[in-house]
Amino acid sequence: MDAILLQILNGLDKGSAYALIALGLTLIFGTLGVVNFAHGALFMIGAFCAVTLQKIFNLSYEVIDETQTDFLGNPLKVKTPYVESWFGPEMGATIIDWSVPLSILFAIPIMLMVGYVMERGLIKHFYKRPHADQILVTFGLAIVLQEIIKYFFGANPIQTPPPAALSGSVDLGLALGFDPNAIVYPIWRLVYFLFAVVIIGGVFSFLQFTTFGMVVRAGMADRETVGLLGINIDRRFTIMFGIAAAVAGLAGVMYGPLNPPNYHMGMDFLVLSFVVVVVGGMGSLPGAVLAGFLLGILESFASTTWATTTIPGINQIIIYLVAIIVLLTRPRGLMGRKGVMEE
Amino acid sequence: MLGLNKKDTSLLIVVAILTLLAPFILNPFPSDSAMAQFNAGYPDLMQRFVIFGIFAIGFNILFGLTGYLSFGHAAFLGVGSYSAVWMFKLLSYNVIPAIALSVVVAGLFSVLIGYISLRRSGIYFSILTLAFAQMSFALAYSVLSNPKFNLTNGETGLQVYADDPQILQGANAPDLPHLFGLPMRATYTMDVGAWSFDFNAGYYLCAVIMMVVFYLAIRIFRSPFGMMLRAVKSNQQRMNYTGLNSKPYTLAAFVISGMYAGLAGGLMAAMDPLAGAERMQWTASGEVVLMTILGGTGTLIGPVLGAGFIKYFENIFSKINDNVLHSWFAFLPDGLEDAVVFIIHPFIGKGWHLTLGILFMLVVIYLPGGLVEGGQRLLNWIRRKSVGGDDTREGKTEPAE
Amino acid sequence: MSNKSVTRRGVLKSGAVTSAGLALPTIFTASSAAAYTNEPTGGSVTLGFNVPQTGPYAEEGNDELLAQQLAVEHLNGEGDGGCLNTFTSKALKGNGILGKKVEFVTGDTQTKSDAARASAKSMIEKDGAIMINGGSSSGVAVAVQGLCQEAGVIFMAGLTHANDTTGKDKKANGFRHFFNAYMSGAALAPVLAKEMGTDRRAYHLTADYNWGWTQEESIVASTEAMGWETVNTVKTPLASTDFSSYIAPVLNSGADVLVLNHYGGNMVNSLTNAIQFGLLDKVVNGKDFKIVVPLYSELMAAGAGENIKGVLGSMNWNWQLQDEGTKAFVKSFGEKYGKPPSNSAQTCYAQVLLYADACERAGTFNPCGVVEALEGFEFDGLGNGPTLYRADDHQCFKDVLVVRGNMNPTNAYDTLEIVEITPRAQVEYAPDHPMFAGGELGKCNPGA
Amino acid sequence: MAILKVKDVSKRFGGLKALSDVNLSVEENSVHAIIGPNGAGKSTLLNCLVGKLIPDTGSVLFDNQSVLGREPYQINQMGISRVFQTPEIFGDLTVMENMLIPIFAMRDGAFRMHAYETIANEKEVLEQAEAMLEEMNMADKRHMHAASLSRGDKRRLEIGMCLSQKPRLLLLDEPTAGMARADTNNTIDLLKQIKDERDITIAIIEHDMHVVFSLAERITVLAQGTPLVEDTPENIRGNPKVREAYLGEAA
Repeated sequence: MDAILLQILNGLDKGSAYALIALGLTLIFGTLGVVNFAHGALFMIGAFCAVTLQKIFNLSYEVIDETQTDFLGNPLKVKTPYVESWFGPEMGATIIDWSVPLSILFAIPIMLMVGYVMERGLIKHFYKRPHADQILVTFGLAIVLQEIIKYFFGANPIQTPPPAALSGSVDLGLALGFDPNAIVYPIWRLVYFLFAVVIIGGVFSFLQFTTFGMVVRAGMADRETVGLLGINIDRRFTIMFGIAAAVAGLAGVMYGPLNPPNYHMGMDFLVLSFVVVVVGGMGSLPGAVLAGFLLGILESFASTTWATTTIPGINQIIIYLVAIIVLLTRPRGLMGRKGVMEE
Repeated sequence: MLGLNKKDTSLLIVVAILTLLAPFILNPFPSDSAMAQFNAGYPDLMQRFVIFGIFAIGFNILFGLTGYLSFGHAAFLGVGSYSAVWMFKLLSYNVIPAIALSVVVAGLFSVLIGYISLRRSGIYFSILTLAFAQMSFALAYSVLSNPKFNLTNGETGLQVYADDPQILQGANAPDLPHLFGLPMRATYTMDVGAWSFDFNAGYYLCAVIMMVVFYLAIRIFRSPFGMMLRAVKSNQQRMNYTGLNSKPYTLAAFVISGMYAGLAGGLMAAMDPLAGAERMQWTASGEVVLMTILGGTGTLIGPVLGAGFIKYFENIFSKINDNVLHSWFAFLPDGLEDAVVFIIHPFIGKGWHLTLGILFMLVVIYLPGGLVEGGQRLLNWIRRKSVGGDDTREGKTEPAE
Repeated sequence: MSNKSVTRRGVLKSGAVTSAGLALPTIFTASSAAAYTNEPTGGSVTLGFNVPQTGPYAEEGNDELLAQQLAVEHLNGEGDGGCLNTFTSKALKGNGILGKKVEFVTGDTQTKSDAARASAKSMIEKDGAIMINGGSSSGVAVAVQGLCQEAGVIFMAGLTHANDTTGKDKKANGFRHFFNAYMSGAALAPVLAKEMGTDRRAYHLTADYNWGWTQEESIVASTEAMGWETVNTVKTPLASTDFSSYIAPVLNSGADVLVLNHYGGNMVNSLTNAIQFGLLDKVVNGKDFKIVVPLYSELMAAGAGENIKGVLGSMNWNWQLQDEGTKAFVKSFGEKYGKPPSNSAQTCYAQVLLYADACERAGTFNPCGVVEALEGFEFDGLGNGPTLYRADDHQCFKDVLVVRGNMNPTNAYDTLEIVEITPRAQVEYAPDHPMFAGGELGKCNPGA
Repeated sequence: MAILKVKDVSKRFGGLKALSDVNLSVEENSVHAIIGPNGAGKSTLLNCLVGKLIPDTGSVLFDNQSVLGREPYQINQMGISRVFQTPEIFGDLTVMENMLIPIFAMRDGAFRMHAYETIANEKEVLEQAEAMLEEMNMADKRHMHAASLSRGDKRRLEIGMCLSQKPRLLLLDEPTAGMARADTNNTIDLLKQIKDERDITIAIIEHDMHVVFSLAERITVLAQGTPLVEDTPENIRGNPKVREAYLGEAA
């Protein structure tokens, strides 16, 4: 029982990342009809927003300490971050400690900007082009973006730890009447799940309850008609692209403390998020979210010892197996609309 | 000639000449010049050009003609390689049975995957093929290489060991892949002045096979069958109401392209008897998609150009290091030399991915028809120049099928 | 810029050939007169450095490349000479190898067997490289080793830890300076027993491919031999980026030690996840929970950051060693590049020197001569203490380090501290040890 | 003799009864129109004839063989060709190729692996296609991409493609929908010509009374999923029930 609860938690957690990325991807599919292979790169850039802010906070001046030596036997240069000298050591340390949550504020404008520039500068010219061209150009862009990140930050992962207050784990099992250590779960993973729920809820209510959202939804259903009504749908779609980029970016910012960001993390998620979107059904936002959580949970259960001893290798293939089964039983994924991306 | 029209015959002849003379064409620079870095005429890379050319030609029969975008074709290449190496292990190092089996096995495998995947179309089809290929990769990498049932030898790649049966391996036969005694690695090196040209047996085997399958691809493009495949891409509804069953047509195209991929995989193993699981990864499937689009989807020669383009960057640009740069720009004053090297540095060596990504974007933005369109534009431009500028006919890009 | 090491196989060749002519058929591009593949005929000799320059191991590859460039400088008599001054063999004079200036070419393995073989082939076929050095994974090492055997050049493996490299996949033309999984187990077990006791219950997470399996096998064998119990061994897919679903059940399994048979990005993430789950803060079976990472590297330690504190593992070499060879190497590497070298960098550096030395002692670049000179070679002064290149399997035998994540690092480089230098005798094994069984070394192949 | 017999066909979509007990028979070599207001079930009926939908009950016989449960391509091979409301042609292919495909389909069946033959060598098929293009007055456009044709030319091409298969029954689904008056008249002329020159049965679903009364020999009026009357055009014209059905719709 406790094992099942644990894997459900894990699944929700993995699913949060899948759902957030897939949500943005499907927004772009649905509104713009563009296959965006650079979406994983947006997730990665988000994570590196946190890395960058952490680096900014850690910008230091050096003082030579004659009493200590470095690895070559020269006097050691002791580094002190500027924030510590400006705000005092305690306050400075706290700022550095909270750099990941603070990065949310830092990342939103940056991601909106990146999304805006990407859409206006590149994607816009590809609306009428075949999907194959869209794939090639966005894939090229993804490579360029990740190589730029690699050039500045290196290929090695970089730790972006959560604030001390939110690191470590809690024993949830105790509250539910289990033995100690039965359900121990990291705090930041719980934070990540809640964060995902808030973001997903935010995007849905934005689309549901604002006029802007209504127009965009109408545009997703029938772009031409909405255009005929004299509504400037293009401008709104640009904003939607920015929002999709911001969602992916925020997913990346908050993901950093779970697994340290590296330059190819976007590619690692890219294929998976496409599978999630398609399993959810093209053009369906609830489908993408549902499929994200579903695949997350199934993946978690497939990695239990019980599952891998029953079917060897099931943990390697579960996502793809589920995708095949879903697509063969439900032609358009879980909640897909007819005619979207079927050509 | 050979049942082709004049245009196709000349295309085939041009391709034949280019492939046969590749050792010269790809080594334009004297081998001691600084530009020798850009020479691509060494056996391994020449083999890769034609092998990936075959892979892309086959992929284009599916994608270019029917419009079905498979994201899992690398699986067939991988299966072909594994089959070939197994033939080396079990029978002998002769490449003929190995290549034959790789085509057959890849064909059977593609019947299975195609039959299931083709129940869906569009992106749903793409994801189904991707899922099958990724499953094949994951299983080949780990589960199928466990000590009890080692089919793939996992991470290291399947290779021939001294204790393998090799029941038909003659006592005097070369201990390397060979064609009735001619080792695939046999190379004549011809030195002409400052130039050096390599003529490799394996390359010529691949080149001859490529010309044959290129010829077959032309035949398919020009056949009623090829027209039906284009009809599938254009309008399946009309096709069905015209009394044609589109399913067997797409399946046939899928299997043909799967067999091309298997052939490419078999040839890779024949040139170098090792089959690695990474050959089946989605990135490898994505690579052939990129090759095809980059070269020009649905054109005959495009995929081959795309394959050459990508493989050239992978193998030539990745090997340029700062030392090489410094030697090129040694004529500049020291400070300027360092500055130039500093500017170019991010794009070469470990930055070759960056260069490739930028080129993908440039090609697709400025040449929507891929490299083939670039070639046509260039030809038109030259033609207009040579006519003297009074030729006002706008260079309308013909559908180069 | 006076120091340019450019490949110029053409110089060597075209110098001799004045008129056009067609050479006789040969395997690879050795000219017919040559006794072996890529016999250098001019004033220089070309080495091929094949390391990952793209992909997740790019940093490690870069470090290897820096070390190899340094080695070339030292061989050519530039710089401070590094370990040439401390090496017990005095055959090298700082005038290149056998009087020929050393040049090098580089390639990108991408940490893929296929790509690694392609770049090695291009260095052999196009650039005339006489030996291939470097690499950062066992799959690549085995694949390239096989290629070099067929091609008739020497291969020295770089970072490869799987038993198979000098076990069932050993080749006469290949040598491994790095230690292996068996040695990790043998070196770690006594330290683990001392630090954690002999009645521990271990839970293994293992990367699901060849290297992971051999390491798991080695560690399980050596820990069980001293009384530990193995609760579970779980295979994790190589492509995993998040290990939470594998870590979550650990606390509940009754295990009190977690062994992470992961490397590189897998290890950084699985260790980060394990720390997140608070494993190290827990008390199980009345004992403090512990984590062991049998194979460490400096770059992994940097990637894992704070999480590595107190975690035990083993290493091939560490810059903090105090012998003369290490000090000389760290000094010249540190002064040139501003950071201490990693253990894979040291491996690649030592291998270049050893190859050069073997050529000098053999008096030829012929791979068979080099193999003969290296087989059974005993030396010291390259940083690993007294070292033997065993003739039976071309595995190198030397001291192995047991290290621990430093609780109080003073800078970015001393994230690991040396717990024990396990003497060579303790990690030695018979050439026919079951974990290394199968395969044949074969005969050296000079190519032509 | 009736070439097409529809007996007691019903079709439901959820709660909506689209067709109920439709009986209809089309005489060989006649022009039979099916008319009715929007939502009368015309399209549903048509889709039941060509295999796109399978009725819940009843039978559809073509030449005394059931078409139910067959795929569209199988029904086409039986001798039924369909012209769509918006022309369905192979837009990426040339006009000539568009004409070749149905002829190959007629000759070679639903699938044939003719991958090694060359189109240029198929003299007979080429001649037939050429002849049909001439007949459709499109020979000069043979190298154009079909997608670049005018709406009227697309319609002619589609009809030509259908005729090239020498179908026994030609189904037309509102062939003049959305056309300008001139194009409509051209199409009517074309269809008249076809009727006069060929042994062919034509069933036409139409909204436009002008078209119906210029062509049809018999008319079935469909309303609310069931046939109201079936008669000659003259009789239909004066039928009060038909008026009511149409006026009711208008009101």
